[in-house]
Amino acid sequence: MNRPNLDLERLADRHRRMHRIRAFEERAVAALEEGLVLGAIHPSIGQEACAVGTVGSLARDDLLLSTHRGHGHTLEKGASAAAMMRELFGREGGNCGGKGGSMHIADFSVGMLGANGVVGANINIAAGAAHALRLRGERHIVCCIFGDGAINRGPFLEGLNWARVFDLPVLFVCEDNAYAATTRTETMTGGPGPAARAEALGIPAHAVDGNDVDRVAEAATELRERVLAGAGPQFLWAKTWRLTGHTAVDKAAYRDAGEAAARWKDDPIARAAQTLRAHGVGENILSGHREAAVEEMRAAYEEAKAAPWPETAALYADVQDVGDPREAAFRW
Amino acid sequence: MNRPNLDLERLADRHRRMHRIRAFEERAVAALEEGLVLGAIHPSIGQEACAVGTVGSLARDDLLLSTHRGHGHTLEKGASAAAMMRELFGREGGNCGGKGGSMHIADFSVGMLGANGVVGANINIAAGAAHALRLRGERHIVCCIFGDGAINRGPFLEGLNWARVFDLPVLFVCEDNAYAATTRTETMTGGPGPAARAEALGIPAHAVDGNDVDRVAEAATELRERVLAGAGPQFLWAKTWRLTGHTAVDKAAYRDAGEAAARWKDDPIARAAQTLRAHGVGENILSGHREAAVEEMRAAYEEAKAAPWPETAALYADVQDVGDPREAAFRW
Amino acid sequence: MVTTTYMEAGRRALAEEMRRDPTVWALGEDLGRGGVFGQYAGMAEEFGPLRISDAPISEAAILGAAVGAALAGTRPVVEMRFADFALCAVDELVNQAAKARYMFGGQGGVPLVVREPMGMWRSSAAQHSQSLEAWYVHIPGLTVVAPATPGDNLRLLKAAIRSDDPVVYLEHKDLWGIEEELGADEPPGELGSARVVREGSDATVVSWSAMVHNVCEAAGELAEEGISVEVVDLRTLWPWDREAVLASVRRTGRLVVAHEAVLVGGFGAEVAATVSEALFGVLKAPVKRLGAPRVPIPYAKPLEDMLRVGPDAIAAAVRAQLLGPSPG
Amino acid sequence: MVTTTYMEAGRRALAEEMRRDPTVWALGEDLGRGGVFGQYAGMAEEFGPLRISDAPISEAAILGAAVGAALAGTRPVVEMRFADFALCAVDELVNQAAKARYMFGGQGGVPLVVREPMGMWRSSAAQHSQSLEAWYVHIPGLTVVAPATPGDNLRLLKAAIRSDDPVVYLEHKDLWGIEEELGADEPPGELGSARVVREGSDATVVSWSAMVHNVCEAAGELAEEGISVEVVDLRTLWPWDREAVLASVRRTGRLVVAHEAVLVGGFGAEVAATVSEALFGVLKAPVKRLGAPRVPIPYAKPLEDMLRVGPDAIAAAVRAQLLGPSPG
Ligand SMILES: Cc1ncc(C[n+]2csc(CCOP(=O)(O)OP(=O)(O)O)c2C)c(N)n1
Ligand SMILES: Cc1ncc(C[n+]2csc(CCOP(=O)(O)OP(=O)(O)O)c2C)c(N)n1
Ligand SMILES: [Mg+2]
Ligand SMILES: [Mg+2]
Repeated sequence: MNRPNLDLERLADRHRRMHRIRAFEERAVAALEEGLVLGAIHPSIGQEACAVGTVGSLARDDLLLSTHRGHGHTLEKGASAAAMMRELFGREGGNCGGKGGSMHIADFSVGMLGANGVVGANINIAAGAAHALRLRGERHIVCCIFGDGAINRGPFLEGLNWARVFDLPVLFVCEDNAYAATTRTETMTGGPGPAARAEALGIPAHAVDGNDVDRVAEAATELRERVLAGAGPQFLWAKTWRLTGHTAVDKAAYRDAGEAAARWKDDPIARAAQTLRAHGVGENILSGHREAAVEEMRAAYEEAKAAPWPETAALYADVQDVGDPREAAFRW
Repeated sequence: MNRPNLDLERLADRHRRMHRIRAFEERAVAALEEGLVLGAIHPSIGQEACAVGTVGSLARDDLLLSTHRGHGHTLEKGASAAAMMRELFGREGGNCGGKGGSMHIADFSVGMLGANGVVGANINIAAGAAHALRLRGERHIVCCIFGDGAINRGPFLEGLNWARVFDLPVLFVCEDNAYAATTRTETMTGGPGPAARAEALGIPAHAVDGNDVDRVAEAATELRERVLAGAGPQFLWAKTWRLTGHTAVDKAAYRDAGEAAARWKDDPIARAAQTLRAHGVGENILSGHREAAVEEMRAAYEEAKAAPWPETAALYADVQDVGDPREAAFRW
Repeated sequence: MVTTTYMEAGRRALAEEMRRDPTVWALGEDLGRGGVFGQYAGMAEEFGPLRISDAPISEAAILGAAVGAALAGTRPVVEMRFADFALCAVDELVNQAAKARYMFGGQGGVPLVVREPMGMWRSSAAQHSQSLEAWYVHIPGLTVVAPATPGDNLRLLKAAIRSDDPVVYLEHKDLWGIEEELGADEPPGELGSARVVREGSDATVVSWSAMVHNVCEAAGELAEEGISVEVVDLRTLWPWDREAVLASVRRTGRLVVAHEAVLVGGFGAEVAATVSEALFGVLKAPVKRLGAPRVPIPYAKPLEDMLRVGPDAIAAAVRAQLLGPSPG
Repeated sequence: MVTTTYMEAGRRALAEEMRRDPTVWALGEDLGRGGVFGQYAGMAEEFGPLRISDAPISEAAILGAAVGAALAGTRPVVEMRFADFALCAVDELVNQAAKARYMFGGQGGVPLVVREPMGMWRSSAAQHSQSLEAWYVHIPGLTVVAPATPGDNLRLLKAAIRSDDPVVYLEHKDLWGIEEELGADEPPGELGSARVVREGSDATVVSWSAMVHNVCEAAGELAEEGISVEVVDLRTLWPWDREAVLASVRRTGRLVVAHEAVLVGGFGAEVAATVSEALFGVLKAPVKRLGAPRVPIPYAKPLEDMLRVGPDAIAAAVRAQLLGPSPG
């Protein structure tokens, strides 16, 4: 493949970061099987190039809105893996104090304003966050990532239209893994798909191979620049594939085993490794990335396992400033 | 203008029907000023060619879903003007027994399944009605009319996608009168507009001069045929202009008086009359249409005025089969 | 008799109704692969993809299309996946489905069932755990059902499907696995009739859905202490069986209402207000409501558990009732 | 002092807050031309189109964007036009706005106000007349305000805008024109504090929003008969001023709760259940609730009027209270 802009060091770093995501999720899946992760988790195994390519191209002050499948995005935005693991375990010191879990993971300190348990709900929220940036005169962007299934929800139309009409600094990213839960998304999608819908709403759309981390990063970087330059909202359609089930307990028996096997050959981490290898990067460096990631996540796991449960008082904290949440329940 | 298919008799009939709509609404506006029409009404004055062109091209067994601005559609579908006027007066013998009013007018006996007080809500309902036709193996179509403002609501995306994915027999009609209440719709609409959005959802779209009743009818007839022939949902974008205010009490002071005056020259009824006149149809016939319509609506008005209020029992009728609606309210 | 789970009972009800009536069909995301909990397993195979229909992630269209399909002569059964996602289709349910029959003066009806798996379940957190039955009871035009047992799930889902009006049908996710022996021929149940699960004379406890099982556990505990509790399972929240509740409380003189939902503004308030008014002077103690504190549902299990109204809380409330009123 | 309408009071509250705090802005359909009722008249001229922002007909985006804008450091005031249209944005309000602060463990807040003009008004029929305050009270994270007077609309809208949490702010359409003399400097009111509109000793009547005026009329009528009614306007439904209500009922021994909303599952049930429990043995008569029957709101004026809880019904309920309890 012709790689005019190949920057080995940068790709190696991206390879390393993809491994962190992979290792985090593999750890989390194992912990779920042990009963340590409490609720459902949605691994993004096979989609790490999208996370590293898009979120990795943001500035720290840019804002991010993600989905139920948001571990990779959150890690890339700069959240601590240890805090995230504690959150998945429902422990004190989790990013959300153990009150959110995987589907509501967030780290406002690094501009990550939340995963979301409702498909597509992050789109309007992202448009509004960008609206706030504009009102406050801040020169950052909002990045909003959603899946291919989300393009069939009303907020896709309303939120993209909103961003266009008010000319807001949003980079929309459709991380298209071909599935929405057990459904092959194309069977439930009319017309040519995400890019055409964005364009019809007046938002320039760009398709990219979502398993090629460098390409994703190039596209995201370029689009982010355009947004910052005042070109209005932009749309990136990153085509990837969900290598595992919808949730960690889904064996994905509804799909062809042959196809899954073939898709594993397109694993974005393996692809990056292959390029690096072809350009002389040593096997020890590549496996070092994997090992460091595994070790980091093992430590996060041990730490999370040892963390205490949230204090009882946390139940009633941060509901709202006025009114007693225990009201009536225990009062008279 | 080149009129290859000009059928004078047919156009004359359409001219007559447009006058019926105009006269109905002028009567209703006057009755509102008298306090006889109870709630808000949204006149379609200036848009009669859309109603006659689209709804007039349907078969009686086709189904229709309309909007808050649905008097013309309802009349054209075959509802009785007298019953409609009674409905607007909230009287017994109104199509909905006086319980719906203008925004919920419906006549199921002629396949008119309802106006709707919620912008865009009729789109999913129409898709579902078409779904039922398919499940029941009936060879009719559903016609769904909505305004240009409705294309910014989520149901536009969800309902059109639904119709496309399930290949349903729906003719979607966007009756684009350039305004959504006091807002010039284009200022709040991203991208090229209704047709582009429909196409992006996989539905073929066709634009038509919505003030030319013959053109609208031709397009609607042709698209209805395609739908019946199994081509799946079709989309008609009829461009017209709202000659009066959003509601009967809105003076539309927010828009340029000059533009309104200019638009009156494009009044679809006057346009039809001009064509007819140019082809030798006598002034007496033209004014006869107007006079007959005025007389019909005057009679409807008198009848409605004389009609009794609904019986008290109507308050509790048709809520649901189980449970007492008076429950608790008056019980103990 | 066949050992039947709550989940299987729902599947069976739908299948039997679909065999009986060709206008019944189901629609929702992932139904072709059995639905997200497996409640539709094997059904696409039997009935085909037209009648067990997949859907895009378009809750508003799922429910809105069902309204249209109901108005146009079919009986759609809508799967909402989680009760929480029904919040993406409230206009369709409340402004359209519930009101169409009335607003159109009885010209058309909306015979649809909205299945909404509800309640707390395995640390699903704030957006996948809610119990909002009180909302639906407040909306004219809606029937509201919340079965506690496999038998009721079978019989009441049938009744819901045969109803000519929109029914919000709340299955509790925590009950999927519970079992009951059911006959081969189970006729539809009656909407609006409560079930006395256990007779008793000292106090009445009213509940519905999963909470019924906690109440039964508490009643068992209390029986050992010599306290006799009458357990009433409402099953249907609109219409609710006021007569059955009043008859019971007239005998026992005491009432506790327990539900999983937030206590403030919960349906327990309606029951308590009604009974307090109707049996003023008959009640030996103030009606006691039990429900969740007014907080979103947290993820961490120990916090989630604190929200639960368990058998102990119920038993304690009954004991407190027997001590008589606290000073006002 | 300036004679100020309820509508003008809302306009003034928003304008004063916008002058004080540059992060406050308003968004909604047609705001640039003053809003559908004229509540925003002249504001785009003063504050410009960025801060008095038009919106497409996209209720989900209006509310969803406000959530994002609130999380990102501004204070949006959302105009929903009719409370009924807020049903197009329930996920955004209930699953997002109300829960964000909690789910994210307090990392961010959602300081937004949702203005929802509510209630019956000029034969607007089933989709433009609803009163759904009971729904919002049931949702953890939401504050709920329903002012009855121009002064309260001015002071409480200010308080709502300054609140760091999402506030559902219900203005009653039938009140737009009522007037009150207001000072040039009116500080924000207190969320959660009721107002004793009129003191009395024989019975307490609790209400909120437009119903307060009917209650006052009834109290006037009853006064002529020698019956002394204490009128309590809750103003805020969450938190609601339980202490004020209990204190009043402790003195009068009798309570009627009146609201425009459907009686079944209305907020009156919460008040009645709470007071019946807390003041068991103190009450001289059962708490009486007044509300609409459980029907969609019809168009025809005589039918619509039948739904209304008027001064006569309120007066009758109070008189019945003084006769003592009916047999259970
Ligand atoms: C409104 C809503 N409907 C349904 C669901 C259940 N659900 C969770 S994830 C998912 C699939 C989403 O597909 P996609 O958007 O492609 O994201 P992916 O899971 O593939 O990352 C569904 C249907 C939900 N969370 N929210
Ligand atoms: C969901 C919803 N939002 C807002 C309104 C208020 N409203 C009634 S008609 C209207 C304008 C609709 O514009 P358009 O769709 O172009 O139809 P038109 O009135 O021009 O016929 C608005 C905003 C409504 N009825 N429903
Ligand atoms: Mg996907
Ligand atoms: Mg328009």
